[in-house]
Amino acid sequence: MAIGGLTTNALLYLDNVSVTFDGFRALNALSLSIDAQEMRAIIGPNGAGKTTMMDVITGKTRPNQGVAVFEASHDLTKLDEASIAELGIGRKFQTPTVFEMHTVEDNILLALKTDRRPFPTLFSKRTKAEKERIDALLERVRLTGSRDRKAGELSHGQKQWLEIGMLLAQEPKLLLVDEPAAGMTDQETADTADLLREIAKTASVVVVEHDMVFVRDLGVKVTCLHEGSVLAEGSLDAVSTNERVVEVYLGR
Amino acid sequence: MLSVEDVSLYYGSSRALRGVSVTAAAGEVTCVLGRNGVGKSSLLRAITGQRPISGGRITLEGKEIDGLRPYDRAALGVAYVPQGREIFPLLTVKENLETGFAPLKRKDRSIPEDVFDLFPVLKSMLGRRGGDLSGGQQQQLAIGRALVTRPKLLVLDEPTEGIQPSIIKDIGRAIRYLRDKGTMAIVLVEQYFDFAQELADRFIVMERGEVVESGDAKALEGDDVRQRLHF
Amino acid sequence: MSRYRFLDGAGMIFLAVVLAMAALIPASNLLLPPDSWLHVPDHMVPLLGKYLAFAMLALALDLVWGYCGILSLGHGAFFALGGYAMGMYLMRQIGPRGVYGNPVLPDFMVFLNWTELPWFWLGFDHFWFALLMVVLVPGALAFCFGWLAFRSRVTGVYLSIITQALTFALMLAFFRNDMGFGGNNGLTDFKDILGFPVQAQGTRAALFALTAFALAGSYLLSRWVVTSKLGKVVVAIRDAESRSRFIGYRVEHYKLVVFTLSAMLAGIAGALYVPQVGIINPSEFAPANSIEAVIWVAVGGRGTLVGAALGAFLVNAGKTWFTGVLPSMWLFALGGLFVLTTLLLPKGVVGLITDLFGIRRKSELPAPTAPAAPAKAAPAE
Amino acid sequence: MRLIGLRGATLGLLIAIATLLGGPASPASADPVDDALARFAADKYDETDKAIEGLVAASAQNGQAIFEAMSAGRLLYDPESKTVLIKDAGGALVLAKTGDPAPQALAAKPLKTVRLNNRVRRSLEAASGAFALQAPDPQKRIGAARAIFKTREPTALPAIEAALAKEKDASAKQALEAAKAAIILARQDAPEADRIAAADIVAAVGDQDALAALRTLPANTPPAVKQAAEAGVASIERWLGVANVVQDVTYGVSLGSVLLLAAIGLAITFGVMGVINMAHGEMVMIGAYATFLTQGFIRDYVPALSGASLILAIPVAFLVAGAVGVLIERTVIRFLYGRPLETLLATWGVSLILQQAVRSVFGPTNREVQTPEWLQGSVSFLGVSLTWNRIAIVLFAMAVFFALMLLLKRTSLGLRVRAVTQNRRMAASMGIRTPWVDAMTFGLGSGVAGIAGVALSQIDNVSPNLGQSYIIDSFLVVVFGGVGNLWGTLVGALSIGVANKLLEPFAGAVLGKIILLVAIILFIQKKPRGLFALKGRAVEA
Amino acid sequence: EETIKIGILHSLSGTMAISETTLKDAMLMLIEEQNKKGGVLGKKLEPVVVDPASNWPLFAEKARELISNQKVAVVFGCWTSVSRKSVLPVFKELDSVLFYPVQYEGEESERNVFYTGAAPNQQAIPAVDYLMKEEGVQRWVLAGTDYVYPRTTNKILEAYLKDKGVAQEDILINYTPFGHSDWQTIVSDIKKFGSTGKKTAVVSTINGDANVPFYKELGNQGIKATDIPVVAFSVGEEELAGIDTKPLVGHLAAWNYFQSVDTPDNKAFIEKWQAFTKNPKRVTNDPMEAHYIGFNMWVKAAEKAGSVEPDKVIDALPGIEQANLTGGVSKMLPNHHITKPVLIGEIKDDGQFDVVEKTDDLVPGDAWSDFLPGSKDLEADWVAKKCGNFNTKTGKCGGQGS
Ligand SMILES: Nc1ncnc2c1ncn2[C@@H]1O[C@H](COP(=O)(O)OP(=O)(O)OP(=O)(O)O)[C@@H](O)[C@H]1O
Ligand SMILES: Nc1ncnc2c1ncn2[C@@H]1O[C@H](COP(=O)(O)OP(=O)(O)OP(=O)(O)O)[C@@H](O)[C@H]1O
Ligand SMILES: NC(N)=O
Ligand SMILES: [Mg+2]
Ligand SMILES: [Mg+2]
Repeated sequence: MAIGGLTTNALLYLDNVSVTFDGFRALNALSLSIDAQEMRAIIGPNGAGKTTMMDVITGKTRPNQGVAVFEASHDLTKLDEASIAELGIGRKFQTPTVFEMHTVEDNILLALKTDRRPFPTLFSKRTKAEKERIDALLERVRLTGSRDRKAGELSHGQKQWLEIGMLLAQEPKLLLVDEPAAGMTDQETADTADLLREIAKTASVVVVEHDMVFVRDLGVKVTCLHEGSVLAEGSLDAVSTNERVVEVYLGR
Repeated sequence: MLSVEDVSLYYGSSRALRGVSVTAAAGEVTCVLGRNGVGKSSLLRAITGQRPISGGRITLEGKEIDGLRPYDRAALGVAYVPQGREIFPLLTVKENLETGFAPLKRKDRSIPEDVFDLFPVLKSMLGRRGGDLSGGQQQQLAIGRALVTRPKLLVLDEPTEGIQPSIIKDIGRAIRYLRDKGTMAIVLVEQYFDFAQELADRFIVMERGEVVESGDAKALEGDDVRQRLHF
Repeated sequence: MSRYRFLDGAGMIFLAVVLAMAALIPASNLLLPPDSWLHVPDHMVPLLGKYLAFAMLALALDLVWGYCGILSLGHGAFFALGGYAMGMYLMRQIGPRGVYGNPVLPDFMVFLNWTELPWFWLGFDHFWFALLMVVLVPGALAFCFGWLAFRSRVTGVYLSIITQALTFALMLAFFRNDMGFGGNNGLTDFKDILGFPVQAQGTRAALFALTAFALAGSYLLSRWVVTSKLGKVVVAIRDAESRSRFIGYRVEHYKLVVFTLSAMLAGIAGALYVPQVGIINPSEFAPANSIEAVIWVAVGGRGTLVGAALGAFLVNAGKTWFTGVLPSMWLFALGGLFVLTTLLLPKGVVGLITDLFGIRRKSELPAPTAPAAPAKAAPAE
Repeated sequence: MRLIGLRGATLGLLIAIATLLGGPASPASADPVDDALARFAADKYDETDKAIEGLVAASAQNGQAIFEAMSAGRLLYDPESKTVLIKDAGGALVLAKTGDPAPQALAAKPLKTVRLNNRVRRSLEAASGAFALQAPDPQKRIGAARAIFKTREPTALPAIEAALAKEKDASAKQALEAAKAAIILARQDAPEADRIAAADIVAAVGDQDALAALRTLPANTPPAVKQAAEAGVASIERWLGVANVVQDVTYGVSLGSVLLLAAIGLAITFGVMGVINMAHGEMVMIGAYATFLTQGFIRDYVPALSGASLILAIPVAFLVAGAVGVLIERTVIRFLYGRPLETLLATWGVSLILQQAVRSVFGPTNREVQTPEWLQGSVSFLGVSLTWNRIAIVLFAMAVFFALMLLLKRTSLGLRVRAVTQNRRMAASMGIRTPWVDAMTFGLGSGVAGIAGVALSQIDNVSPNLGQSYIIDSFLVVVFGGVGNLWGTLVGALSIGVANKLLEPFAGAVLGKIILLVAIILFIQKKPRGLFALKGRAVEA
Repeated sequence: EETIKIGILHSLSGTMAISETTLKDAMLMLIEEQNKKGGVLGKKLEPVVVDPASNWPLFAEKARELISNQKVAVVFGCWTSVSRKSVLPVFKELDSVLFYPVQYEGEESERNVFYTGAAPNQQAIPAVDYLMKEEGVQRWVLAGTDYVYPRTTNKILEAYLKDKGVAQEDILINYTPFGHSDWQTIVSDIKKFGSTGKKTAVVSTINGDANVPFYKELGNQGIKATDIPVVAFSVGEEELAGIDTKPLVGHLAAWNYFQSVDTPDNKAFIEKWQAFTKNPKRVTNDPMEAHYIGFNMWVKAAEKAGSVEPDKVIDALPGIEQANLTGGVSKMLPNHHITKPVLIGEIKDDGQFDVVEKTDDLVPGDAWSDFLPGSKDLEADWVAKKCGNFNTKTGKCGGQGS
């Protein structure tokens, strides 16, 4: 299949994507490709355009130019958020966003992969399988004890976990994870890395993080963005010795 | 400078702080450590007056401040860098910084050059709306904004969250610089252990709303504290 | 599914009360002698019926506002449209008994020299057709309006204000005599419904009972909707619309379903209202009426269904009472009531009741809890 | 028929003028004047009419004074002796005929006032108007010439020509020429060429009256003249077509300014602070009542300032409405921040209370707010006439708008207001005294609404319902423009105003408004956050 | 002590409070007066005031409350036609009596209602006659608020004017919504319409709130009464109290009563009113006089019937005479309308009217207009025919139907 004159086997393919806000170029002819079951770490200075890139992929922001192709056949720049989610792209936001008025359990329930149309939803009954899955997910994100609390009452870090749980519940093909380790202790960070590696066995994952320990932990290919385009790509060691990366990002 | 004694705090009927005590002295960094949800942010909310406390005492330079409104505490020199940044989204970067003028005398109403030295990116984005900044840029703005008020007590809630490594180093340098001026007491909540260890003069570790360990910087070197932060 | 029971305590009580009213009030009115102290006087029956119709409107509104976060300031329009559909049926039933004695044309048409019934009046002589229109017309309008607005992601006050503009435009349109709905005077002087004289006490009692049943039915329907998974999705949309989208819910479809359903319920309420009060006119479309409906919901307790109905009942009963005993001061009383409710009862009357009787949801916290202690300091909130 | 009577009066008048122009009037015999004066005492409009006619015909020496007294309702008569008297501005009685002081005996009698109706008033105007062709003030001469242009009274021709001969002032001369042309155009006996030339002159005047003059030619007018007239009609109509659009737009701007004024306070309390302020209209109403009270106070205690009472009402209205606003904020609104929907309920209650309070104190009926002299009347330019009070409202609305803009954008109060409304808790931690800022902001919004009341008192009812009639439009304007954007409110108000006025001529007021509402509903689909929507992630945050 | 209750059903809040509150006060005064005279049939009268709040369904509800709950003997109330339409079925059902004091569109005659305001033939037509005769008006603007009273009145006037040979192009009809406040366009249209050389007048059925901005615009755009006179049917002393009338001097109104009418009865009435309201500047108006007449007729009828029972009073009322305040004697007709003088007044600069014309005889109110095709054959007669819509063509009761 070809969209925009491209032929590709990549799960996600961004080509020449630019985004401009009032004259400011947040993304500048960005091209990137993620394979199926690949995990990719994205690093880059604050304001490099990492979150904006995720916005483009999930349909929140429309690029001024370029294409974003998913599974070689869907042009994401033409779809809305819900359709993109339905295609199997899930996202965790930089600042945790959960359904604050719902219980932790219901947050997971709502995220479970099911028929999303109104009428099937109206008539749906919770199955045993669903219940088990919810239990397992809650266990996984260590919120079993808080399952009946309102999500709004959770602490910052707990919300991060809950959001990861919701992401897992969607069983997406591609996970976009924006700074999952922010506000977590070192132990939790390591734990998150384990979780992501596990997920990556069955799905593709794009992780944005500033925590180099975490990124090293992941042990995957790293892309460094700068001023809206790719500055360096490769193993963490290779990227982190790149002069420019040190200069604009890591510091001395 | 700051002394928190036996403070309790509730959210509705759930208790987030139980008799927490901590002190912070000028020219020192006091680090608050602990896992998610143990009450670190709640402690800072108690200090800044964002949340009422239900027991205990908070004093600043000997003066009881726990009954004061947040703006009165700000006038006494308490500055707050909250978790989640809380930038004024529709104000420009410059205007965000200028909100810090409120507790100042008219003649002091200028943005200290330090701020731009520490965070040059702010200078280049003065006219952009705060809400449009990237997460890390907002974090820098939040710290810069707190500094505009020329605080005596600077309270930072996970200031490195979402910040690129080079700037974390800058922030570390900034905190050290502020500490070394010797006039400011700093309370820092931090999950990033190495960072905390590097800066802390004293620390406390919290668990379930209580202080379970405290001491000076040396104590952080052992594995003890690290252990506490693990599951 | 233990936590969202289909019927909670308040719901049971509510249903019991409404159904008891449906049975007891007509019985007392028709069977007991007028001097019995248990007798419900004749004029009370349509009055209570009106309150119940308003309660149904409030219920419909709470469905969209309380659960879906759509603050409709134009729900009166759907109510009025349902009312007009019923009014048109009742008008046609007058037949040659109008003042001009025209067997086909309602009086106001004769008097404006119309010679033929306009096409949109055709069919309204059949009760089933009118009934269909009672539901379809508000439903179709809500569907079209909602389809446009939700698809374009009009939300918040923008949505509220265009719903207000909608009802305002309809009010002006129905005011126009050229529209063929009787202009400012509207439709009135009804005689029969299904062959029974509307003014007969028996018909009144039957209409009342019907309204009570309709209210109970709408409550059950609404309750079923909000306790279903769709109800949860809708609440999720209310609290974090864009998050719901990223999970894959088509927000516009959900809103449309609830909005249309709500408009249909409002239409039925309007249809039940008209034969009991005896007039439908464009002022039912007045924006202030819709705002008042919102206020009933807020007074009773938004997002509780029972509260909405209770609020409608209380405010209207209060209004009846105040306008009678304090004719030149009652606005102080009503206005004061609204202010005090907001300040003292942030969760409405139902919130107060549940707080008083401790029917609150248990809150499980990981940390041991202690009773809420009074705040020592009171910082700015 | 009455028209004939009218003509007669004018005719007599013009003869009198001709005599006046011809040289010193011959000493009038006492009889006709006495005759005429006696008719006033008949207390019949017909007789009064004849009296005026008679006075003019006799060129009564005191005529001008009598006419003036008459239109001011100061012409009296004694029903018994039929003596006619003038009560002069000072209240002293003088004899109408001579201007000599009246005998004491008469003053003690029950005197009656000579009554006027429209017909008599018209005769009176014509009578004094004809004198005006000779008036020293050129504006008065122009007015008189215009009046003749309108009536095209053929008998006025000699007077016009006489006046023309003496006229020095260019614009007065032009007006007289036009009047002369209008008469000649309609005259059967004038040469064809003159009439054609006259048609051109009349056409050049280019207004509705000219159109009337060109259209109402006698049946047997020669074709060439007719043609010239038709050409004139066509050119005027072409111009009037343009003028109509100009007029509609001008009226639209004027309506837009009213909407702007009404909405601008709401743009603060609702747009900036997020309070769904249903009591906004009542703040406007309070401003209007403050104007009423201020005027009354000034009238009673410092009448010297009467002309400026409206100006003085502005600060009063601002302070009164602002104070009420602060009171409401401190007692009600402040408990509701973060619960915007509940402000709807509470402010609705407040609005009911305020309405009833005003009704109880001032009564349910309208109160009269006067329009100062300098705001009365209208100006015409290019065929569009706009009343002074509307012009004043346009200017005033703009002034208020820009002052407010400056306040919010350029002062530290403005910055604090915006900070508090965007994040109240954080603002407090920055040292901003949020309660004070909240009270000031709500007070400011209410005060501005009060100022709007001053302006609206000039064009609308000052009644307890005043506020209700603006609340819906105000919300519509603020939302249409984009909440939180003052520019949006400005552009929103003006565009709604202009659209409304462009629709009104062919759709009518009712349908026009319906179309406008539907258009706004559809427009919001295109711009779901209003005309001047804020964009970017800052908004979603 | 047993009393006779009198219901007063006038809006004290909402849009109509501005007009109706005065009528409530007037009724209270009349009742107080009557009680000083000893009441009716030896019993004191007790007013029962409720507030239907300008809300039409609430009118019906309150009427029901007054009649069935409070057991009032008679109700004085309503202003707008829609409020009257709303309460009609209630009065019929519960068989009570309503006195309706406001000029209205006619086309109605109900057994339970007594219409003491003007029917169109007692206000509109005489006003137009006056303008034609006295001012030579040839071109007409019929401007009204878009509801049934102006619509009907204008329909009648249009038919009447055409009858008198006025061409279609010389009639301009314009409707505006309730509370219309921006009159720039319409006033300037009127100006244009009036500048053809033919004498033009405006017949205004503009209602309530919209009048003040209308007259203000008129004054400011410099349309003087001598250029284009406006004759209004809904503008009285009360409405003018809110306007600076100096620029409006000479514009007209047609009513059956003006405060300025100089009769001893009127003088006494005004004095009592001003004393009752403790306001020496308080004005009186036409609907107040209508209540004055209606109330006194009801008292006389009750005394004649020896009972306040509605059925008896209804039968007793036709034929009752009551001196009105302008010097004539009004009579209740079998069609439940009354005879009234028609007065044309010009606005004076003190907000009062100068009566410039008064019909010589009292004009009987006509329930069914002779100028509308649907009603010209209808006639109301509750005495002989016991029918409100008797068809003189078919000789049957029941409208046009056969
Ligand atoms: N709506 C907008 N208007 C103007 N500038 C914007 C807007 N949205 C984003 N930007 C700018 O675009 C740039 C990219 O932002 P983005 O959030 O993608 O950065 P990031 O790489 O995610 O940074 P961080 O690591 O700090 O989260 C930033 O400089 C930001 O200020
Ligand atoms: N607004 C709130 N309402 C109710 N409970 C709350 C609220 N905020 C926090 N809590 C609860 O109080 C406890 C302490 O929260 P706090 O935010 O102080 O934790 P923290 O130590 O800062 O955690 P993190 O590292 O995740 O930010 C947690 O259990 C949390 O769920
Ligand atoms: N009857 C009237 N004036 O509405
Ligand atoms: Mg980011
Ligand atoms: Mg925290």
